[in-house]
Amino acid sequence: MCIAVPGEVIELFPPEGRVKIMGVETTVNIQLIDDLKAGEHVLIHAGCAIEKINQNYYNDLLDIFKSMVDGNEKEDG
Amino acid sequence: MCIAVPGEVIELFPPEGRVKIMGVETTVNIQLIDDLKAGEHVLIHAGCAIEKINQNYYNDLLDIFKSMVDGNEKEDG
Amino acid sequence: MKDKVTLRHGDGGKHTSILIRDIFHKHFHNELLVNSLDAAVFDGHHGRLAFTTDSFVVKPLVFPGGDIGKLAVCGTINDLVTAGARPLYLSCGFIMEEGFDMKLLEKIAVSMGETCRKTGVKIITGDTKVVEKGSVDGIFINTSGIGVVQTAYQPKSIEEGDQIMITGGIAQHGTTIAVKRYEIKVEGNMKSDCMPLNHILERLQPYMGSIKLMKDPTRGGLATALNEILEVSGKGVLLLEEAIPIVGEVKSINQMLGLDPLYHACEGRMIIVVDKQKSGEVLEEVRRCEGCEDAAIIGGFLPTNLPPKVVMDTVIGGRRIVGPLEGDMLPRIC
Amino acid sequence: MKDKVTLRHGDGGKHTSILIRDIFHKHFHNELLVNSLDAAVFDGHHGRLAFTTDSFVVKPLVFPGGDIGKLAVCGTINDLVTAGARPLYLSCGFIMEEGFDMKLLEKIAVSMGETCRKTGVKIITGDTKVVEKGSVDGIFINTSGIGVVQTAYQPKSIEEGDQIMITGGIAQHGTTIAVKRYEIKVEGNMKSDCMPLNHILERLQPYMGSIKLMKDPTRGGLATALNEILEVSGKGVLLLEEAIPIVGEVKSINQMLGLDPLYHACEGRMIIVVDKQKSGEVLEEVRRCEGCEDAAIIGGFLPTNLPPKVVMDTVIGGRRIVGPLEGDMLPRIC
Amino acid sequence: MRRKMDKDLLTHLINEVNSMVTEEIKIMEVCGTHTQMIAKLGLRSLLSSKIKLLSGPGCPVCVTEEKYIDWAIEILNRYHVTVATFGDLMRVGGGKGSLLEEKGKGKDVRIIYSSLDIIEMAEKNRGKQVVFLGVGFETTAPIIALAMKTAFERGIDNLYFLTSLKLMPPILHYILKEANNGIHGFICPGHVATIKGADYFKFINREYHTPAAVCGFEAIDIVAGIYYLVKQITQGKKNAFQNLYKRCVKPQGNPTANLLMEEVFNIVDGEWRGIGNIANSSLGINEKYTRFDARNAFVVEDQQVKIRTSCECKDILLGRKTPKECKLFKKRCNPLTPQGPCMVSTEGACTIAYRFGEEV
Amino acid sequence: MRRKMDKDLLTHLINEVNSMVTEEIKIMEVCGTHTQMIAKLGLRSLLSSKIKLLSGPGCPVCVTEEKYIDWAIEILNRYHVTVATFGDLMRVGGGKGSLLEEKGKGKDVRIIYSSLDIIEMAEKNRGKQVVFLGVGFETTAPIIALAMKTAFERGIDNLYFLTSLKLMPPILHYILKEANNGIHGFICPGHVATIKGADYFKFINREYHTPAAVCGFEAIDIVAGIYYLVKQITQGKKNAFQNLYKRCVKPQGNPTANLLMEEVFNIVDGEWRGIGNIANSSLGINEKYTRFDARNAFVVEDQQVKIRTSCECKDILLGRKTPKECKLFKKRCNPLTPQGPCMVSTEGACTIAYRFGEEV
Ligand code: SF4
Ligand code: SF4
Ligand SMILES: [Mg+2]
Ligand SMILES: [Mg+2]
Ligand SMILES: [Mg+2]
Ligand SMILES: [Mg+2]
Ligand SMILES: [Mg+2]
Ligand SMILES: [Mg+2]
Ligand SMILES: [Mg+2]
Ligand SMILES: [Mg+2]
Ligand SMILES: [Mg+2]
Ligand SMILES: [Mg+2]
Repeated sequence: MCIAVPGEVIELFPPEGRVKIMGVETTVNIQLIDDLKAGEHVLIHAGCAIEKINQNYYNDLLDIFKSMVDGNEKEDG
Repeated sequence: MCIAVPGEVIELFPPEGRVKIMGVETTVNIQLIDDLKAGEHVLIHAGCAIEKINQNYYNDLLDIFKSMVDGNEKEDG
Repeated sequence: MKDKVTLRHGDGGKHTSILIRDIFHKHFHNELLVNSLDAAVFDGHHGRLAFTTDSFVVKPLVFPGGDIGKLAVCGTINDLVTAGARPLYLSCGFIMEEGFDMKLLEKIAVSMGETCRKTGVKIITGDTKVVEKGSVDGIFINTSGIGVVQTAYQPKSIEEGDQIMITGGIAQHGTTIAVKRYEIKVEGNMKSDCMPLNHILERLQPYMGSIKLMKDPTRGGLATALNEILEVSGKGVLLLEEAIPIVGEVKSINQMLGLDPLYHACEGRMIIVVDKQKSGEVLEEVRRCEGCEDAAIIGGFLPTNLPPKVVMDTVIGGRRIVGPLEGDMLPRIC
Repeated sequence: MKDKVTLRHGDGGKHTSILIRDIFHKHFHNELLVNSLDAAVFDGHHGRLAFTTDSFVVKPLVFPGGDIGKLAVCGTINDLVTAGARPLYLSCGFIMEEGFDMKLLEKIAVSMGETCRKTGVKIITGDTKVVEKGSVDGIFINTSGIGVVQTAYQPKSIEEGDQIMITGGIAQHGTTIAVKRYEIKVEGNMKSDCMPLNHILERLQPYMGSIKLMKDPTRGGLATALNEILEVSGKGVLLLEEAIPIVGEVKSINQMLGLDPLYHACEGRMIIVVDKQKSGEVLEEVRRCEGCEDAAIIGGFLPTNLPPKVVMDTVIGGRRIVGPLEGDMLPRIC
Repeated sequence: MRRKMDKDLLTHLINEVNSMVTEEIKIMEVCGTHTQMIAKLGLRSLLSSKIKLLSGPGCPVCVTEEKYIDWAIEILNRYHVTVATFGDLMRVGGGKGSLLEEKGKGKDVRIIYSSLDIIEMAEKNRGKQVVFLGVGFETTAPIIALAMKTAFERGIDNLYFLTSLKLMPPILHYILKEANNGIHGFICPGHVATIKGADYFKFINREYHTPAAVCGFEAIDIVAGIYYLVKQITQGKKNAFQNLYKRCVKPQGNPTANLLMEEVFNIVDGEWRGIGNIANSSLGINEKYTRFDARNAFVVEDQQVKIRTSCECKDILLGRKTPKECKLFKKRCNPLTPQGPCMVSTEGACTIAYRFGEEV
Repeated sequence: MRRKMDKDLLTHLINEVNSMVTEEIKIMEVCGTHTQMIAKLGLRSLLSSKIKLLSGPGCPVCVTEEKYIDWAIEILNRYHVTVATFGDLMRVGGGKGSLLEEKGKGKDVRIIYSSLDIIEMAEKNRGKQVVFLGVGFETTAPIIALAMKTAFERGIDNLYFLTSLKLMPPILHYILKEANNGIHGFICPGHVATIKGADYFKFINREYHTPAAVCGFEAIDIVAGIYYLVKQITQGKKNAFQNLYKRCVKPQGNPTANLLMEEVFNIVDGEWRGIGNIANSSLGINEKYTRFDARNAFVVEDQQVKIRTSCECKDILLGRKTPKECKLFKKRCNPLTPQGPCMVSTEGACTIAYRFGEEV
């Protein structure tokens, strides 16, 4: 229901910032994110960064699977 | 400076009247003409009849010429 | 079919296919069209081919004597005819405003189809675009046409004494449109002369050797067309005002509006330049064509020693220049 | 020349002549055009001819990778090419809004002229209409085209196993236009793929016997074009998502806008259906053409016993239907 | 049949004229419609080269001051209005361009044929202000007066008139007062006379001892006028005057029309393009109708327009020169790039000379 | 390289899933973007036919009430406004037609991509009122809140918001409360969770004892979610919950975004198309920002819209049926002639089922 794309922050000029999304650059609002730094990745929805993306992109997911396959997964949170 | 065309009055419905101008019919204002009757001819300028036309169309003109050629023309009016 | 054309009808997807099938293929039906993909393919011809294009932007879309569809087919047919070509195939490109009335579109398509059937011409390839409301005023139609140049015809060098013929009364189309456009409230037997001219070509087959040039006096009217011929021929033209066929209503309305019929578009008339010797026969032949009963010889070409201008001997025997259209024709009261 | 196009430039009189001479004849110059009157006349051909038309209404008029003029010439050239025809002659009909920028018109004419010279195609007949302010949004161009069908080519019946090739990355044109139209503020190496394809045809000459069908996926994009091919062939199509060439930027922007690249217009790409045996050679040949380095075989035809649909094997190995465009492509955030 | 008779008569009269004239005779036709008819008929080509037909200041569009067009354009630019005009005015340039150009920029400019149509237009578009550009001479003025009176009576409150209505006698006095005007006779405008009466022009012969004739607009009317004038001139009858358009023109004109004009208008000074200010040569709007006056209703800046200097329109309008005597004629000045008002209007003397030629 | 690894992993996971499942398992993905991704990937064709993926009420366009569209159309018809909207809403019909049709009639409807663009639009068009149609779920709401706050701070007075912002938990409660909902597991919307936090969805397992996972939108995210859920379901772990989208989703979500929403909005009842009124399922505009509320600023009649009855959207949105189970699907109901909201939006479950097929 909410298309969002990941982008890398190139430059900050609050309340906006420049992000790179798979080869294209665009300007997004960054007011919803605290302490954003260039080089970090953000999730962008409707022209607005809505959250930072953890740099260890798939690791959490893969870890979970590893643990599941190992049979010792646990409920989250 | 003032294009005007002659037309024959077909029908009257004051303040307008229907006129026939060389095969086409149109409606014109007739408020500038007193005592207009169907069958009479009028001079039409900018959608308005501005004067009746004397039925003896060319006669006055031809008369004048006849008199001129005869050498006995006189100043008008 | 919906009652209005929508943007979807022009998106190249399903709606477009439906529109093409239900309106265009229905009324323009022929094998080449129905089987065409990106282009239509037809058998080539030995001889010379003629190719022409025109876009039609007339307002109003429907007028006494025709509509934009009939005009679009006739216009291109007539341009081919003036090149001495038998019209064979047309392309047809529609550009419509979203919200355009589907019934009116069909009416237009019907009159295109009718004109095609009447003339044996086929629309074999087409294109449909629908643009946003406000991006176009209603509908514009482009037709392009291909014809086979009749072997006996090629434009010839014009010589002194060659006669100029017009195939019917002038200025009917332009006057009809002006009346509608400026909402002049006149009534009378006024209608556009819009008409396909290919039957004339067929009839003139035996005289092709004597016909020097043909031209349809559309935009800019007779005066502009003759000036264009002048540019090609380099020879002066002498017109006879009294000989120019024009119906009373057309004369009358132009007088009222302060417009000059010589500059009004004809859409079913052709200027034929013909060798003087054959001009009588050709005139007789032309007059036998439907709609050409008023055809007349209206002038001829002057010797090269005279200045290359279009001049006219007026009704009172005076002579004056008839230049090309310069500036628009606007109704005047002064 | 004045700096704006005025109604007078379309009245068929002197202004029209000046415009034609100073812009169109100047940039499209060739003997046939300059000598044409109502129609252009050219030598016919023995073989089969292809005829096509398209109107171009693209907004914006100038976009990264081209402009409406280049598009108008390429579009018609490409439709001829897909019919296996060597494009020879174009007609060109302009409809302009009064007040249209004369410099922009010249820029458009320049790119039409350049594309013509590059491809050896000639614009031999034209038409210019100027309509009142508000009657058209800027400029629309219609081009119609005639080409000679290459003797070795004719569409063939498509059989199971026939391969589907695309001559380059998809969706570049449509995506570029969407970015401009919706004023999406992105920067990147995005440009339209707008390009004439006649050089491909020349190179493929030796393989014409193995080429079953050609089609340019313009409006409606690859998906719609394949569905049209499906309708003609009656045979199911299997696409391989991973094989479809698409540049990262195009992918990225479409993800952002919630649009599907399979439905975006290409204006310099061609789908080629080719016999499996020769598909490798043909691919190599195509890839040697300028601008076709990314050409790829993206799928093939399925046996007749399978339902006649376009299906796609997805990147994860799933299979799904790829239908034609239904409804417009609008940027989404949900 | 009528035509045949006419043509014989015409030929006869023209031959008579040519045989009468021995020295150069200058005849001015004041009305642009006469000018146009003369050109359309190719009359000059039939007349002896000793007869010079001069075109006077009788094209209302030619003499409409630049400022007037600028006012109209300013109103269009500053207010949300429809401007309605006769087609004649569309092409005429002021200092700021023409109405045709404004229409080209998307402004709401509409061409109408009858001044009474504006009543309908105003009534149908109550939400918008309609400004009617009323230009013309005495022929058109009563029709504009009628429109204004009708609007008044119907209580229409969204209609305004920007008028530039000119009167004939003052400009003729101006021409005739000039010592060396060299004009031997006048063809008076038949349609002005239809309204104002033939007597309206008698000052020409009475005060200035120059023959004059009121003429209609058909070939026979004009040729008869020339015949009459040449005859009087060659016979030295300087006080001759004749109404040759009696089928329409009464000695006192149309009384209803004149009363109407008096009710709506008063006589004021007027600015003539290329000529300047002439006292009592124009019609202003009376107090009773002042609320219809666009110049009161809309505030526009009054800017000075530089008048082109190389154009000889003034001399042409005043009968001192013919278009061909202007150095710019058919060169830099043509209908595509008009350098003066006489080349702008289709009724301008220079346009007519350009379009119809004179000798071939 | 990444892709190769992914594909191997995917294939492995899918095989595992298919080997685990013995009885029919129904998994609902709530988010339309998940629905779309599943269809685009052709995932169903790879999964055992025993796994039913159901599409929940997570297409904001599908659940936007007819009345809302009618309000927008009424405002367009009665006032001189620009309506700005995400492209999503253009095709959706109310009782009076769609915005696309209104645009087709010449109304000023503009598509924007970012809700923040409307600030610029309002500032650039001070003379016109701009009405922004703000629809969406918790992901979009803070961005609309941010736009409203910015407009407030900048004192923009020509911008209004017509909002239809919906909340996830109430509709999920509605579905889960139904005794025979038959849904075995939930794929929770990753982007709603990004804002609201993973914990926002824990009521699913805690209150309803149904396994749930917060998932991202790539193939691996979705397949992982299905793998996780099927594993829990087959192992009878009814209280299982997992955040599989940790790279974006924190337990408590984005605090800045949540504070902003609290400042601008309050929780009110909401109308869901095809479903009806659900308590506390929608966001209303707070008093401080009430002057931006288009429903206050513009007076429109509130008309009742007849809801079509033969469409089975309600059952589809609530997970009771799949599109193919509707009698109208692919027959009378298709994207050219949609019979229900699920076929109108490109994100509607029926549209997606129609476009992408499921098995071939
Ligand atoms: S020709 Fe042109 S410049 Fe000369 S007087 Fe006439 S309008 Fe003026
Ligand atoms: S297929 Fe159409 S009618 Fe059936 S549920 Fe879906 S939207 Fe409603
Ligand atoms: Mg094509
Ligand atoms: Mg043509
Ligand atoms: Mg033509
Ligand atoms: Mg096409
Ligand atoms: Mg329009
Ligand atoms: Mg022609
Ligand atoms: Mg085509
Ligand atoms: Mg094409
Ligand atoms: Mg043309
Ligand atoms: Mg426009």
